[in-house]
Amino acid sequence: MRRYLLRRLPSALLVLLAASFLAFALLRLVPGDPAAVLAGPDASPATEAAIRERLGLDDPLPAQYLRWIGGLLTGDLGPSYAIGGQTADLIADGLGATVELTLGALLFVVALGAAFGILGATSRNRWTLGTVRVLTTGALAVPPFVTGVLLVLVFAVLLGVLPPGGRVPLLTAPDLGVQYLLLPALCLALPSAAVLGRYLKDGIERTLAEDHIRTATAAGIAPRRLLWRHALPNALPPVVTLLGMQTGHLLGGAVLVEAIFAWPGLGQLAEQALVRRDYPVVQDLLLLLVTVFVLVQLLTDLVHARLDPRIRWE
Amino acid sequence: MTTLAAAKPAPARKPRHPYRAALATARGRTGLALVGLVVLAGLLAPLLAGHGPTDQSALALAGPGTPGHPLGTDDLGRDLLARLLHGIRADLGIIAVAVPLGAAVGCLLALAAAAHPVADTVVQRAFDLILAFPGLILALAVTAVLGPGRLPVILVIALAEVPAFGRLLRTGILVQSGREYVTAARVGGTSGGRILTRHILPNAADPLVVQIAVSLTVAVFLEGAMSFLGVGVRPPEPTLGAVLSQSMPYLAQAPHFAAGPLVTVTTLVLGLSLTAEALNREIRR
Amino acid sequence: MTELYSSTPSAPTRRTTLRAAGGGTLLLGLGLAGCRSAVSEAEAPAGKAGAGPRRGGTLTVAVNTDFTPSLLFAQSGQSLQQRLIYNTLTRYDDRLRPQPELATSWEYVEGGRSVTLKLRTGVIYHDGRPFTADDVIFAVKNLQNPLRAAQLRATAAAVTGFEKRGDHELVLKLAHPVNNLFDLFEFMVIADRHSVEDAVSGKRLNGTGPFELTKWSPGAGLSLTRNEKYWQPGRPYLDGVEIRVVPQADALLSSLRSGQSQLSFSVPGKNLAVVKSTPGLAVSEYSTGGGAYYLGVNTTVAPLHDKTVRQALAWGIDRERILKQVLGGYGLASATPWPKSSPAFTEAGRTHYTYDPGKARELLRSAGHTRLDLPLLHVNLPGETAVAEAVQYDLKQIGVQVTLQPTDPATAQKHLIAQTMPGLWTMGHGFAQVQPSTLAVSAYPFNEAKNTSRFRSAAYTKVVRDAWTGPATGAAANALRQRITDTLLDEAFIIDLVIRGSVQVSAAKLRGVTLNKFSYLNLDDAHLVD
Amino acid sequence: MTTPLLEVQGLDVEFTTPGGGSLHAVRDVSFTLRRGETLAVVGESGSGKSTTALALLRMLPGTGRITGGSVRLNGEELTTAGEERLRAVRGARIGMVFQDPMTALNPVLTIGRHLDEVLRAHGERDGRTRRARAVELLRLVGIPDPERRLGDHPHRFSGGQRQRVLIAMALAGEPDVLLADEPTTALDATVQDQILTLLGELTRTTGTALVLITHNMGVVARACDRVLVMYGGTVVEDGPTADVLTRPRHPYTAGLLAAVPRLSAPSGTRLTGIPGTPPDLALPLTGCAFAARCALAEERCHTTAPPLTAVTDTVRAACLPAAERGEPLPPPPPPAKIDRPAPGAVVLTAEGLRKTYRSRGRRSFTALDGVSLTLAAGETLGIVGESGSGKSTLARVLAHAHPSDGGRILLDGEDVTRPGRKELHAVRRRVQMVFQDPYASLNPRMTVGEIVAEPLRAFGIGTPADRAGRVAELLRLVGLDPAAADRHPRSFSGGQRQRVGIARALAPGPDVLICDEPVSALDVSVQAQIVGLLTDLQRDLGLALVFIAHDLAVVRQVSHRIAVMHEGRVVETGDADDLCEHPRDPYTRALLAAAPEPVPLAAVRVPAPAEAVSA
Repeated sequence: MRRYLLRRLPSALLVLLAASFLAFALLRLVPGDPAAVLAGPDASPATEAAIRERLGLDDPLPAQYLRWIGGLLTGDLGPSYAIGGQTADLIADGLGATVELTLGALLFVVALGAAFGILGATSRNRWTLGTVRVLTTGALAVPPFVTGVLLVLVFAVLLGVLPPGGRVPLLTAPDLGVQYLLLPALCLALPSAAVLGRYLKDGIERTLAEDHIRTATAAGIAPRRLLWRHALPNALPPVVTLLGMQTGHLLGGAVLVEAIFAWPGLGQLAEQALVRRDYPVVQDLLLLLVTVFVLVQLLTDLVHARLDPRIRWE
Repeated sequence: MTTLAAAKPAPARKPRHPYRAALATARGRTGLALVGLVVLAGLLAPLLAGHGPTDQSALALAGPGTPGHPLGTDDLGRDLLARLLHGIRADLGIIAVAVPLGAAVGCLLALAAAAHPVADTVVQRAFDLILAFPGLILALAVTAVLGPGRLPVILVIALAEVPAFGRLLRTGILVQSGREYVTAARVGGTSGGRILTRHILPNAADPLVVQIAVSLTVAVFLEGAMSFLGVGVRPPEPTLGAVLSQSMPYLAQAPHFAAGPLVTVTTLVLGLSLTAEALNREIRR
Repeated sequence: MTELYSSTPSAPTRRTTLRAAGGGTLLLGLGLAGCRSAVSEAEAPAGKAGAGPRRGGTLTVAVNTDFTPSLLFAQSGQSLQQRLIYNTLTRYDDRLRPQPELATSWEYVEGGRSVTLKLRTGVIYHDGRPFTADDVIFAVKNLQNPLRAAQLRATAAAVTGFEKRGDHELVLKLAHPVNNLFDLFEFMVIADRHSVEDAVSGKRLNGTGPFELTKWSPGAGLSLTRNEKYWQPGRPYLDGVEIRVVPQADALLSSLRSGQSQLSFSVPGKNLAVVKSTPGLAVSEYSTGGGAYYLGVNTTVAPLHDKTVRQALAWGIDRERILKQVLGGYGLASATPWPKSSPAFTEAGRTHYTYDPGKARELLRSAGHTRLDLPLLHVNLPGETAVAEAVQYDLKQIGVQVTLQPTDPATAQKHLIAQTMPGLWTMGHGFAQVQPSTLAVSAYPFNEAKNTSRFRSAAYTKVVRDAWTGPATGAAANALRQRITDTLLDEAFIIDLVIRGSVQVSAAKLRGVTLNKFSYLNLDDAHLVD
Repeated sequence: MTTPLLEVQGLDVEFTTPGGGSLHAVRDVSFTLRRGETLAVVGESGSGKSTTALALLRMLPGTGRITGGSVRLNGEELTTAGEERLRAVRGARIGMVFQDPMTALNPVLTIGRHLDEVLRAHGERDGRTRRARAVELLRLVGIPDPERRLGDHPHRFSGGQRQRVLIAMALAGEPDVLLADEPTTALDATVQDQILTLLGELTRTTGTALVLITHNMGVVARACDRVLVMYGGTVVEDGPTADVLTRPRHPYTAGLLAAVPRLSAPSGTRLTGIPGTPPDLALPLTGCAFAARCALAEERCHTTAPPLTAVTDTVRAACLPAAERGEPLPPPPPPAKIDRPAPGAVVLTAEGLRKTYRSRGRRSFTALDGVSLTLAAGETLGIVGESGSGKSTLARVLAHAHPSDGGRILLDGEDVTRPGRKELHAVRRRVQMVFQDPYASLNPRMTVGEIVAEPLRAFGIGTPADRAGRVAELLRLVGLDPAAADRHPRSFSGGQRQRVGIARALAPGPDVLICDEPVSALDVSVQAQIVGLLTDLQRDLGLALVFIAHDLAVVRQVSHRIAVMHEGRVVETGDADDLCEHPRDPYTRALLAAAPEPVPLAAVRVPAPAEAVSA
């Protein structure tokens, strides 16, 4: 296991370094800079120059990049330019919310994905197959901002059963927190669940056609057991890798869903920071999201190796 | 020179190309029909639509079936049927360029990876980076840099497709180059380049065809999201995503506003996924 | 060679499908059967029967952008909380006459070159420190600092000397008489001079206002609780105020309709029709208006340097249609920037330019153009885009082809400041709802010295300076204001289109809510009845 | 006569082809099986033997369904039994073992879990008893140290051991009948021998009846009491092994026996194949399926379907002339000598060739450990050895498909071990290769014409215009209709594809042809045709041939000299007949002993003691 990690670490670090370069360069390319935003609509050029000086925007770019990376390594992320407060606090607040949303969404992805996959692959009755097809196509076709608004319209406004937006942290009040989490998590999860479902369905169908299932059937093992004990363990490892990739999409997709449900997560913060050209916040956020993605990749590869003995022993 | 009795080749009619056979199945045909319907609507937009997509009028939020406006009008009094058809045309224009562009770049990188081991690690890390970068935030930044219009949308969609095709082709090449007919070709004196183009690529291309159908679905999805965040195509030009996001505030009072694009996107995605499934089943046989 | 065998076992019995679906329903069930329902929790408890206004209850206000601490002393997108945490020296009534707040009385001396203020006694900050004249001196000096980017810095800079007479009386010496001093007093919040840096970074905001800030969570909103030691006895009635950030228009609307929030000023015009049809929600409009949409013209771009072309554009736009279709009918179609509450408002000025495409085409032809191609920059938010599209369509009818350039707010603002706008642009501007002279002195598009349209004219500069330094009332003032209006209409380098309605959507059972001229929320007398 | 354990009456099975038509895979098959009896079902691919076995357990793949006849197990009808009842029969009453052990076990489950699953499926509630039973089963099938091996996963076992585990699984439910579908085809001869011995002991000790499905006559002779010969979906001959194998009644059985290479036959004799190809089961059939290929066919054979009638008290045959004739068919004519030219000068020499593969783990695997051999023009050098002996690697190294790590290769005395680019091209033109798997060695996306023309284009032989003519000539040379040039490999049988492979190899006019197991993947009758083709080509074109295979009998037929390889080294080389009659090296002796002769057990000499050989 450690040898495996050591082999994968250099490539992960390479991706992180490249990501930091891309984030830094991208922001410098974007026209408009924090000083203009901070200066407000009616400030004079003098104000704007004073702010540029305070934020150190006139230093040479490499110096700014090294200062940023230096700050990262020593843990001092420095103040945010436009939004106010320390970058570290801003991200800490947002992180809790986004982790909660992503995990909630992952739960839905696994539950719905499994249901779509298993029913899609094994059900014989036409109605079940029909509904699974409609749901998966719908989940893929209807963009999250439409499902979001529809869900709010039905559950919050018409039925008044669930809150339309906002968040109560799960840790402080779990029973309330869940009710806030339900709709955004479902909305974020639907497209990924459809993709996972289709992938799992393919995996199960391909495994059921393999010889060892024929051997097990000939030995008189019941079809249900065949599916859960024999076919699924084979179909699972590649699905775990896909789940890792989906986590990346969930993090990226949060921008949309958080806007619809006023969920104060990192996606919301990212959009605000980008609009206000708050360089440190955006850069740290992008790097954080990439780091999480890379870690999740490593994790899912490990789990994949764990689940498939052939790989583990190599 | 005695030759054994000439073995009569098994009577086999000329076999059709596997893709044509796949698309002839019931699933394939329905899929193609649905996609064809939407594409046709897009192509014939100028003929079918009575009004220009950007002609405004005083008649705001008229319901479906009002004379002259079969699907009704939007908040600025523009004919929804015209905006829908021209929206399809705009969307098709974008994804018809973006997905092949992404595929081409992805495949080129995969070929580079196949050529040289060092290039292989670099390309793989590049794919990881593109996948790791949160899509929508990248979209916001790219549009901010390039300004509004089709180009950033095309670039973002293409970029999102690069790793999908790149990885698929890279694994495809690895698998095929291990096959016996490649060794046979090498022993038969065929040059490396020709082995790649005539032997490995045609066989490694199958999964890519399926991926095209899946990628088109993702492209429609991404264009909608970008329009919703206000970084899509330059207004007042309509796209499915733009019309959909404009219809959101009126969902409660004028649902017909959102119905048009929603039905079209669903039909397109259903058609594409059916075609992808038909092709997939054929390739796996 | 054996044929390939693939067995497809019959469907799993009901039990497995149930087990797979069970996971999903469990999640849903937990949510619904939770002991407390998040929906009922959020609604403010119904008030108990009682004759007069009743104490208690927490009010939730929904806003569409977050509070920006670094712009605490400037007019930023969201400044509702200013008058909750802090107080101002004076408050305008409906006819722009200043009423006492922290300043109890005031008197002009030496022909308007200095003013004596009497300050209220017994006022203490949230941290217990008493309010004195030093705080007022700091407040004025603070607005002079460019880093605060205060729009009324020009007026604050006019104050050159301070003379403290004890803790509760102060004389301000002015470089030259200004008639919009009380705009400054309406705008200037009295912050705590010891903790300014903490306030600007959003860590601690210490003021004398009716509510104390307990928590600011960026992106989510502000939590405030009642200031028990408020200088107005028995006020405020409410226990606390929650300001919740809901950026997306539909989400904000849903929070109002579901009762999760009870007050909002950021409901877009086109959604108001839905609000009307929802029982328990009341819609009311402030005559001060919420700033105006205008079509800016860059006078250095040919052929826009020609006044007639600019006037043709002014005739070519259907302001009523924009009002009805974009703002849902809430607001005022007007060629002049003045809202109804402004002393400079005249019906003649408002209807100077009406929708007359024929006249517009004729003017264009007289200026020697039949077809023009011009870029138009606008912010890529839904409301702004709709205005731009409407303007584009109208101008197309008179032969002016316009290509839209949607840009994000930060870039638009940079062009506004750096005077690098393309030929045309549509944006919003404020500062017309107070003293007319303030508009020409502080609002960027109208600034006589440096405006985005790069318009300069000695006459306009002179009339603006006179209006600023002359007395605020009387025939001379009215004449000066009319000359400013005439110049704006004639030169048409800023073509006003429609003044946004300042619309308040509130729960029916909420009473006593008012906004000041800079849309600071005043909840001193706010209370809930059932 | 006690009621038979298993009674199959007039079984018919049909599949629907993708085109909508129906394929009649099994036609009117009837046989009985008594308790403890071992019955062989022999036939070539497409004869319906596997489909029959799968039909018994109602496990037909895809669109297969039983359209007629009955299958009674101890009097209970299976064709109409419900899913519940069937599950009780599978594993508990009828056990099954499949062909390829590499894919027949679930890679993610341990061996212990496999056995536990089967035992649990048949009502063994208590975990500990299941574990004990599992250990006992593993010991029964000869897996060393079963206690520890329960926790291992399938990929930790060799092919032979996996087959033993599969047999243990099949016997776990103590079935009355064990169906074994080509259990040893994928295994080496020595391992095959052990498995057959194991099956024999198990049927004796547990009294389970065994149905052994195979296409190898040697396996039938060695392990079964009775034999059922199938062709074109129906039974053509049925009787005791001793009678049928020595005195075949049906012309197909005789032809099949003649086509099987005998280890005892001297080298340089021609194998008599069966002309023509098996019938297309999708077309309606009138008369005897074999009539088209039968030398003794009479007019009526084409019209009336011959019933399976008793020819002697124990043997039945489905052939009208045979039924009337009464006595068995005349023995086949002695195999004809091939007039092979004497080998010329030495063309190819290998000295001390070495090749090691480094897997990702630290252990590296030595495939060739100092191999030396010589090859003369017009000579055929046979190379025989089990899987893992390095014979395929040797072929690839000699053909310069893979580089060698050490040693030298001389072509006409000139060192070509590590040629530069241009030299390699020239060497390649003179040394060509024929591959084992006809399906994998032809590019599915190219037409046959393009495949054969590929080397012509690569070596720039002839102008593009006359290439088509060359291709047609090459196709005719290997016995294929030139019209096949514009069709894809997909629409050809295994034998025809191998002919395309040979045509491709001959395109550049090589001097040396290295054939890596050219016939192992083919049916016996087709095998004979290809081997005959190769020897004719050698004679006509003066080729030097390297013939690699794991079946000693075929190698002996074809080769002048034979080299035996074991674990990367040549353990013995010598004249073909001399090596087979008087093997010096113990490994060669073990190989010879393990090769099953298609002569019934009674008539064969006592097999030499089998040395301990790698499992």
